[in-house]
Amino acid sequence: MNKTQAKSINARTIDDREFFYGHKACAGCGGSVAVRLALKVLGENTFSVLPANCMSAVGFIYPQMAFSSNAMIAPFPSTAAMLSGVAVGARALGIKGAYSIGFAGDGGTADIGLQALSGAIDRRDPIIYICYDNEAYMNTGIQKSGLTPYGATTTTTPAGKNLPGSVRPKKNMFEIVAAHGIDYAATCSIGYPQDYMKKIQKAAQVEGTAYIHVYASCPTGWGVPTERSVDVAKEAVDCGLWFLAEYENGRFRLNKNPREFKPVKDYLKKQGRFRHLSDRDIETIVQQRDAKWEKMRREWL
Amino acid sequence: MIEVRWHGRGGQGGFTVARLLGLSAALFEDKYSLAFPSFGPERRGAPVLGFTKIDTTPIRDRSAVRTCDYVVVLDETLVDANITAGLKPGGSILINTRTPERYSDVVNGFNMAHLDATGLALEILGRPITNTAMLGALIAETGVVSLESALKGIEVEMKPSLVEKNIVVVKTACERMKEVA
Amino acid sequence: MNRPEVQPYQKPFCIKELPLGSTFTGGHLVEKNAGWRTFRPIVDQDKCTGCLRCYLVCPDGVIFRSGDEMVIDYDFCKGCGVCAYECKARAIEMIKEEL
Amino acid sequence: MPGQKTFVSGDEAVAMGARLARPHVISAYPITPQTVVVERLSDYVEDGSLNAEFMHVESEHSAMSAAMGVSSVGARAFTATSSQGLLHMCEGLHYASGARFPIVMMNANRATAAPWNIYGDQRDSLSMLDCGWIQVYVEDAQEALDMIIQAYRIAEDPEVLTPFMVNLDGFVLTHTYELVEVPPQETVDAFLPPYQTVNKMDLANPQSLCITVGPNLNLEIKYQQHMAMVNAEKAIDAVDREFGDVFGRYYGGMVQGYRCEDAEVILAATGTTAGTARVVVDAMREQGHAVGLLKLRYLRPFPIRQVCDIAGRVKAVGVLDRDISFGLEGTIYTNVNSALSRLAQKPLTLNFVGGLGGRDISRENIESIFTTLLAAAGGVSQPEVQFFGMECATDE
Repeated sequence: MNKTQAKSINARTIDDREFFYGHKACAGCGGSVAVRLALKVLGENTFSVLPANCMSAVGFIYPQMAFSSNAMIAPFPSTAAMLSGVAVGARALGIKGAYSIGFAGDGGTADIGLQALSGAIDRRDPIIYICYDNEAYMNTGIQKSGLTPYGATTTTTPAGKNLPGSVRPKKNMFEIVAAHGIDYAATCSIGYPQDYMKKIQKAAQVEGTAYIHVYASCPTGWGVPTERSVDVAKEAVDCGLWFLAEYENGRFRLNKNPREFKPVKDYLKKQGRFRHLSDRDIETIVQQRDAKWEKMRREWL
Repeated sequence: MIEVRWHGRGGQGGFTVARLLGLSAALFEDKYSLAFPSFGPERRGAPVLGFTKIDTTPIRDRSAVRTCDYVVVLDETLVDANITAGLKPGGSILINTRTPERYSDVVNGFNMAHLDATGLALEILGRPITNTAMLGALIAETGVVSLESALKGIEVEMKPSLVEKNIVVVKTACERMKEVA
Repeated sequence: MNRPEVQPYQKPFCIKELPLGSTFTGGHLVEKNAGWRTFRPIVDQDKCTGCLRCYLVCPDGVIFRSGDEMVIDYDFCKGCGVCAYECKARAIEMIKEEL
Repeated sequence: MPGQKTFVSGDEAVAMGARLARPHVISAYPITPQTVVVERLSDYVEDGSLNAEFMHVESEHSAMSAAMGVSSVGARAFTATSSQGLLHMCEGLHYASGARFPIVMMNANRATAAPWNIYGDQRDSLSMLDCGWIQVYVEDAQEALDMIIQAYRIAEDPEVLTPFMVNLDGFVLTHTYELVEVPPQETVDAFLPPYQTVNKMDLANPQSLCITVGPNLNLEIKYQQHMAMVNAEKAIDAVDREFGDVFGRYYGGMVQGYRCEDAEVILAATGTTAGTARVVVDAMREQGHAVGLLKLRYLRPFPIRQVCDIAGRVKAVGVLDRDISFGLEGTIYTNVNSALSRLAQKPLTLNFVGGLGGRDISRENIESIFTTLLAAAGGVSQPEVQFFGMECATDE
């Protein structure tokens, strides 16, 4: 896989063609920002694989094909396995200069697709695996996934008299992937598109396997007005419930270490999925956040 | 058999109201009804349809609805040239609008009624959720079910926090339709 | 043009004309998404500073620079309002879709 | 150039056949009794005698998904599995046939759990008859090797473009060693050209694969897929003839009748059981009984015409199933009856279910089956579905 020229990537240098266009995603969909930007960073020579998720459900509805670069839907558990087959098949055929890139959701990555992802990293297959994380199974109507945060109401973790919505924290996918000794992994947010594009470019230059975990809002599932979609993904980072970091050469690095955070309560109360939370629940969330940052600062800085 | 076709957008509660109508007829008027959305993914903003069928005997036919007695349009931006396709002769179309005259040609001769459901919803619910307002309009215009059954339906079906206001919305919608008629 | 465009589409007349199995040409558009919006974004070119944040974060990729203006492809804009909300220069306004 | 004589097991023969077919990528997960196939292929990749990539996938589900990824860029994929593994990749089987990826897979026929059993029967592949894969059942290691090569020729035929499953009876064939002639690579290369297709992702002409097709065209797409499988018969017969001309071994295409022309009763059987049945037919013929064997090679597409032509004329047809579709009968019996029901006059048919979970099917078992068939042909009424070789009373 040859390397894209290492020109710094930004809104002006990025490919001006659109490779994901005319799709049927909800108005304001954060996931489509993640897919759209990644494909623009990588250009036309790509093979994309998406499992059953929103982006595949809105991008391949015959006869409306929204992917204008090569793309294929995989069985739900198989993103990384099928993507590996593509990458290894292309290598066997001597196809040069093409990127094999996967776009799976949070559940498609941390739950049903975890086994295939683990296998691909173990084989060190030359793939770029992007998990766009909107924190629930949105395509099937907002059910809890392994990356649904504590306190979020979903149709399978309804907040009611007895439970505050989901009672389990997010799986720590970034560190699970890093624990495989992967060549490159990073966390991003569509609220910080410049950082995201830079990391996609970096992933494309990696010799081996790369994983990008991008926070991608879902107005429908999060209960936010469509226009706030990107801003709420930014605020997740600004209030510390998400973070921007990298794992490379066996070491973690925090890209953004804010001196103080924006209030978690503001971030939560903006969203329908958290509106029910009591002050005590919010306090729990703040404590979980602080514990996480204390560990990251101690170990990664 | 009475067939109603609801036009809305993903997230506007088009199917919720289709189901509410069916439930009211079945539970409170000894009728038989079917309520179903236009199947497939409902994307926020994307045009979607809802259907309600009401009859005095059990409804066996599960094939797609081709004709209907009433068309109810929750969002006037959905009105297009074939909005009345499938409407039976003598059927009527109800549109959530403040400017009905704009649609006089596109309803090509069918009886048209209208209500500023968005205004009413903003007034009472504080949000442009127009489904129960248009249910009120349909009841007032056609008597497809009684107002009383519809209100009972809301009590059974809606979350407690939404019941009270939506009852006011449906009642007010009926009154405003009567004033215009 | 650097984005796919809507093309005329004829439903296959016989089996031979069908796509082969589950494969079809990429970037093949047959319908617009304009019908999805109830509001549309309007750019005030004077206020616009050309920072291109709207271009980066548009979920549908419909707002882009052309010459020295920001242009919108209203065939595929869903009126989500992200561009207007994100615009630091307050140069984009969402106006009700005229009927 | 004659082939090279070797003494190998069914698994090894499959590995050699796969090597000759020059797959670009092998993605397989180990499962008894298929493991020797993937072990040999790993040796060949390591020693350089097979220029292919070997993917150590983490499950059979991923084995099939990876194979689909390989095929989706126009490369030739090979995989192999058995029983539990075949069932675990079931989603992928339907997926690959719908996507028209001509993947070739060896399946070692083995009982399906529970209870656990690693030995042979055909419950696994027969429960997958509807998944859109061509299915052939081979009798010996030579046929196994040959059919891997033929499988690619048929599967990759642009008129067919359908994945292909080559079934071998677990242990009785996979782990039994016998004489096998290994054809020279040059002859195979001439017989089996590199894979060319438009059904792939292409950097020069970007495609969308495994797309969504709603109610508007799904029925027609599935009709297209069905007819491709039905018409695969032409390619199957043509490839069998050409293979015979080139390599000297004809297998008869969809089916192979043995001494059926003047038979009074015929037993339909598949795989290694057909081998044993041949011996019993010869022995009983010497005793003056007009018995015949109909070896069913392909179960998809199903040889309707051939079954009617060969078995339609006799008084009684027996179908030997190493399988039971619980609550009805043996799956092959259902298929044979469906074919025969097209005849104005359908012969009497009986279903003989046995040999499950590795239970041996002896010559005596087959002899008593033929005796039962002859009696039935003579008017003695018989239960339609009979479990043979039971070692305890059924106290019915």
